[in-house]
Amino acid sequence: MSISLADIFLMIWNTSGFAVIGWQELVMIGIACILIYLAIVKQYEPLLLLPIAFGVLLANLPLANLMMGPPDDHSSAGGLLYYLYQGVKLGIYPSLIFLGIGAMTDFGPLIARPSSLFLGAAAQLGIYIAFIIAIMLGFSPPEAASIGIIGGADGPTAIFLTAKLAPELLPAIAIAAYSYMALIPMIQPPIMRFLTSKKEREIEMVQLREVTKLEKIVFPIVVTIVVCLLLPSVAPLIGMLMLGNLFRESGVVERLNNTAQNALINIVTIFLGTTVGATAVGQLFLRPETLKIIALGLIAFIFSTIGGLLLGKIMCWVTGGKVNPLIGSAGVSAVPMAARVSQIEGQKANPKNFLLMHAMGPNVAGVIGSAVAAGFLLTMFG
Amino acid sequence: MSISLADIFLMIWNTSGFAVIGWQELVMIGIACILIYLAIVKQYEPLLLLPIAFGVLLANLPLANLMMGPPDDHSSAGGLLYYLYQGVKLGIYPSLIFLGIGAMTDFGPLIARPSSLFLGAAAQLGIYIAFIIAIMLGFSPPEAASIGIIGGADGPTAIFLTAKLAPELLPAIAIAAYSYMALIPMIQPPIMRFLTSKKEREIEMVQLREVTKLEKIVFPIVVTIVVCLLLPSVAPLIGMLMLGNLFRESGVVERLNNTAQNALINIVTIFLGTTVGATAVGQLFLRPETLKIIALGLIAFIFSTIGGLLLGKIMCWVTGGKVNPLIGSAGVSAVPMAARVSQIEGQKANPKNFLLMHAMGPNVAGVIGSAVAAGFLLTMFG
Amino acid sequence: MSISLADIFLMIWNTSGFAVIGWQELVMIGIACILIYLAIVKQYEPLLLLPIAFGVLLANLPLANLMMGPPDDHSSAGGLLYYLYQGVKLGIYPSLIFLGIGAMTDFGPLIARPSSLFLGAAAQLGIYIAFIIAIMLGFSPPEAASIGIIGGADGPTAIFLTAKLAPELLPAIAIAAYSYMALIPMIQPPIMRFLTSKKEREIEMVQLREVTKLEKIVFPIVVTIVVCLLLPSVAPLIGMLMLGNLFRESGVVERLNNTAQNALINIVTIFLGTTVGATAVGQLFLRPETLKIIALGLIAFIFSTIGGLLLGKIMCWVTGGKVNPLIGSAGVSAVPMAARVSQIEGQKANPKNFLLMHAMGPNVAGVIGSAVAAGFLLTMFG
Amino acid sequence: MTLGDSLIVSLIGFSVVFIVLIVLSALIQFQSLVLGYVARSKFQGDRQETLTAQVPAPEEKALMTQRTDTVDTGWSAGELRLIGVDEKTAAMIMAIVSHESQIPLSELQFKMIKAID
Amino acid sequence: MTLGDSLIVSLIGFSVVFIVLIVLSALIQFQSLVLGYVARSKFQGDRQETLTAQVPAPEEKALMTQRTDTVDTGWSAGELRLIGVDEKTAAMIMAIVSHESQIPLSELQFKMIKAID
Amino acid sequence: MTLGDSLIVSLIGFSVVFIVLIVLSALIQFQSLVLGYVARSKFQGDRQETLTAQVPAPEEKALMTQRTDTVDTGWSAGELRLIGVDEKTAAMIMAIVSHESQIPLSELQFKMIKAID
Ligand code: NA
Ligand code: NA
Ligand code: NA
Repeated sequence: MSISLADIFLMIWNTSGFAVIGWQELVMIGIACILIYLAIVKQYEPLLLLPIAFGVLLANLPLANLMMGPPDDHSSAGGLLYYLYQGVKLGIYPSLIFLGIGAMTDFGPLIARPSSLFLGAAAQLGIYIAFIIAIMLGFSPPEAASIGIIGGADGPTAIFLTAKLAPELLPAIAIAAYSYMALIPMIQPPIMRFLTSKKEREIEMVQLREVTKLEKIVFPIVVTIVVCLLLPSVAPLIGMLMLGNLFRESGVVERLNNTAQNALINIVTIFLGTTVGATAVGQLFLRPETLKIIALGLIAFIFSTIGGLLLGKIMCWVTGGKVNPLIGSAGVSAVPMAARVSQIEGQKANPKNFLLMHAMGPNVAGVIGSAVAAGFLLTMFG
Repeated sequence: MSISLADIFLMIWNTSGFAVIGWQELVMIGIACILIYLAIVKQYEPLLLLPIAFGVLLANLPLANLMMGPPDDHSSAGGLLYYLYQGVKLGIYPSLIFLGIGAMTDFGPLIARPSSLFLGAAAQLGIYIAFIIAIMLGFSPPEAASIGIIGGADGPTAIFLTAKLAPELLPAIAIAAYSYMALIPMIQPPIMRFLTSKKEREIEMVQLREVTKLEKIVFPIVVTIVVCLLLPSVAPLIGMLMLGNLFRESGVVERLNNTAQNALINIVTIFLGTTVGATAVGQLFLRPETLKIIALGLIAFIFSTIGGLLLGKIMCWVTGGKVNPLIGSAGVSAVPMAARVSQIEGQKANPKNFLLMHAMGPNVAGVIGSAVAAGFLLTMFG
Repeated sequence: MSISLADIFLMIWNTSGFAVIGWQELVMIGIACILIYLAIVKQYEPLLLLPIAFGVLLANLPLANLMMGPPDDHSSAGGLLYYLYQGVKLGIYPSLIFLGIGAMTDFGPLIARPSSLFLGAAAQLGIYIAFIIAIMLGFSPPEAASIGIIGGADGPTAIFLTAKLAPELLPAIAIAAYSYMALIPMIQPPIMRFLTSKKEREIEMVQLREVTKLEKIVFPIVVTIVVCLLLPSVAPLIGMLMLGNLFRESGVVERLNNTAQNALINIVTIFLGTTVGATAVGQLFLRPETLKIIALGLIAFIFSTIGGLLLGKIMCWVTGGKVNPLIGSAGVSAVPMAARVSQIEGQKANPKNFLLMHAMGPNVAGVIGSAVAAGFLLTMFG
Repeated sequence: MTLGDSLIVSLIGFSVVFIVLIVLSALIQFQSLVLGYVARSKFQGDRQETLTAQVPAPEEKALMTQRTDTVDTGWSAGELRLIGVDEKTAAMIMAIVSHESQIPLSELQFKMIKAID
Repeated sequence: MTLGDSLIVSLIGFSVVFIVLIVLSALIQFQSLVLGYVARSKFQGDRQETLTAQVPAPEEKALMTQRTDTVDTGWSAGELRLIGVDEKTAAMIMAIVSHESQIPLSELQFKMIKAID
Repeated sequence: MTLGDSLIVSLIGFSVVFIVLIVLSALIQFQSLVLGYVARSKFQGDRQETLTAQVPAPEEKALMTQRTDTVDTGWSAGELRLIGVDEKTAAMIMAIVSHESQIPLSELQFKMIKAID
């Protein structure tokens, strides 16, 4: 084998990314930098948006091939992110994140006022509105379902469903979902003020009743049995969410509870975020469809907020003014951001108004609600 | 594609678990709830019994298919627990749990009195008694070996062996092993009182000698070399147990020691417990064999206790009354529950009697003992 | 099936390691014990050398087959370490370790004085010197490249490259790399004193300028884009190093930062160390090649040190004596050992001399430098 | 898929969510009713019994302490025990601090919450 | 497999466990004999030597502190150093608390163990 | 591969390392120049703005504390704030202690560094 200087320089040039970089990659690198800016400076859900953004960056550096599978004969290894991505593709990571979320979540406010669940159901409205419009815009049913789930305002659920129904839309949907979740404090307040009267917003709610430890322990078991029997396809999400919650409430497995909500969820978040971002290669991402998805995502968030508020108004009317409709918008999930928005808006109308605890009920109900919606869509189009 | 309302309702009903749930699933869900009750309220080894119980629950929700593998052409993903179960099937999880246990275990009392190892050997008697009876009852040799290992009173070892020899018996054996380990304070005392005289139980033992740091560091290396050379099939268990112990005793890798006994073992425990439980599908579990296994497990525990106590009595007699035979029953493993039972029984007979440290020697020796027994059985029937 | 006592004893003997142990295994067990001694008592990079040493021990216990793959029909499971080794083989572990290292590393001193990067480049000299000599000694180009990378003084990089180019040399190269890194305080000082005058060593350097948080945040993004575009094959290493650093510097993902530099890196270190060691089976390791590799590794370290020092002298001369050439040797990487050696040697010459912060720049630059060198070699011979 | 089909699917899908969550809501109310009576007396009795049967005094105490801690840290409905500060304000402050610092509430320890204005 | 076969297998299996553990026991006793003499002087000397050779004073101190901590936390045979309280009671209490709280002993810090009765 | 080839490969390889790191060095210097002016005013302003827009007062304070902590713990170039002790000695001691104890500097808290000699 004889090597000349020219050969080597040529080889280096040929293997450099500069030789083959196209406008799509450049645009995507720019988008990655914007997302990093939003994650760090604007603090838009940084725990996921930062890894996602870095994944976008890595996936669009030409020739790095981090997402490329091994050759068919497995004679050499595939790319790093290809292997880490298997946990997304097989639906493992979202379930493990739900395990950690379950361990972090207190369902006490929901148990204290079970009618919160109605609000958590109503605030899934945007899922279906976005689904219908997406169908009208020509998306296939599985694609439309994945786009609709953005309105669930729940990241792991959206990733779980999209990875199964329309993996080619994964980056757009994940980025839209986490961005809009971060934008909840900007998206919801105008709608809340438009749909409710000052009088409604001023309503102070009675303090929630005490919830016993036993109720909290029985809750995850009952939810698992009932929901997974009614809708088996949602078992990986609801089952893990409730297992995590049982770790938390049982009080006898503090080690597991602690690991589920720290080391395990953090490791999985790093892998999930980076590889979901890495599915955003330029040719696939820079299509008109992506803009449509982003627009549809916003519509979904808006209609979910509207759905929750409208049922909140109905419940206010039915209970003779005991329910502040502002807690309805918290039903979109986006825990705990949406509940805090309810708190802030309530306090603006009435400085003595403290809705946070009351909004946490619909807020965590919204997590169950969007998982159920995802289960239905998976059953239909999976 | 045309969809009518009736079609959709039919589809939902067909995909609901209620449509196909049978009596076996209902019984299993009931068993899962009982196990959860035992884990939380009675605190029966909750770190493993709670995940196992929840796994039983999840596996018996019809149509959720959490343990189903992917189709042969891998066109869609398998169930969540199917993937997590691979670590059990391939024998990885029990070894990693042993790594963590090694990092948590102080072999000092064993090094201070090496004769503890005799008691740790004698207290494996129940393994072989149960094996013989299982053969008589018509179990195949690999099945009988797996049933016998319940008498080792060591969960990871039992799971390791059963996953290789008789995976269809895994849930029954795992549940029996952990339940009886939790029941040690009820199973052992009557036998201890029956087999020993009050005088024997009153014996106070001389304080253990000092063990140097160097002895503790050399110990895991010597054990690894000798045991794995004598019985190579036990290397995954003893090797990892001793690596963890070397992390602990070396004092130079505190980071690894800490992670082995926290994040790593906890993550693996969650995966192992849930998926071992999830192997308990109704049709396989609700057979007469399961009742036989549970009965044989109790016999195994009883005879292991007897084995340890009898050798304890012999050592008491040989040493002219220097050894309290109560420490023999601690040789079954079930660390540190069995050692505490020795302590409590000793103190009942003689309030000035403190056997805990003396019982820890046989107690940790029992872990090595059951691993060696498992290695032998694997060599014979693997 | 009929079994006689003799049959069983024969079976036991046949399955015992003593029956088949050869001189190679005995020698390897001895080497493992020496490495354990060096790790614990001499504290030679114990975090990796201890797991490596124990892996050597486990892999040379005959018949334990911990590194054996499953049979082709997957009818039974492979060895424990075989599965854990896949993370090395596929290049996953070194990248994840770089993620943790990135989260632990402060590139501030490098940003404050970017010329440090020249020293981090010069101190890769040994890689190429060792490569040339290895070619002369008859090693194949991929083998020579893997041997050369020892001179990068960076463990994960050496393992990453060798696992891809010459996996059969992995244990020798990994052990050499980590041993020489631990021996830096013995290898470097004589060279440093030989190549520099007392006057040079006495030079005090001006304090580094302040580095803003913004510069630190932009740094990992710029490095990722530029380096991975220039040399795509280095993306798995540099990409993860910089992602970890971005976790650290962004300040908005403290959870991920913490997990990357604790639980995740520790778990991966345990798996990587043990399995890299386990590739050292006697027949492969006990060849003259291994001695050659160890000798070449020392040569590589020496010439890398020389390369850094010589450029340090040039920079001293160019800047009119503002740069103390002793910080050049820190460019080999071996963070932070090499920087401390610069500090100690500087203080010996001039008790008021504090070079540590100044040496940290070249030190972390050396990590980037060896990753770039590895990327080049992978492009050439991968 | 036609617009009509998508409307039908959506209607059914939205109904499914409501049905499942209404069923859940009913079950929780039922559960609370049943457990409400049994809970405090029976459950705690059971537990203490198990403990006394199994373990000597010192450990029981350690156990109790541990358990109380767990109970106190959640900010759920009725478990907030606040001293010297308005309950609602404290709850809000704690939730916000927890969210912003990315530390679950169960891991935060508030020694004192003092009004500034 | 016949009953006779199973008896033979069991006998052999039980013997294997005894043989392996007896061999281990003998080796540990042998190891303790050998190391007993060398240990304290040689090992510690070696270690200190390495340290002084490699590192300046301040770090040595940090190292020593760290190492002592590790040594003190285990509750093995002779390393328990108890002040003002019966050794055996303390050991028992610590082990029990450790087990019940699921915290390894090395991570528990006992500031004071006081008899109540 | 001949000796000549290996020499060429090495020359190119070494050049590649230099080229990449020199490019990096230039970019960092350029970045520092650009950011140097913008940084302090613009960046911090931006951030504070976002905060005030989004959140009420108490949380902002918690945030600030957290952020300051992060900034203070690194021992990078100019962020060391030392009181009552020689800067360079302190830096060295901290780095050494951090290395030896295997605790990243950001997790170590030095309450006081006192000279012994
Ligand atoms: Na939702
Ligand atoms: Na045992
Ligand atoms: Na280097």
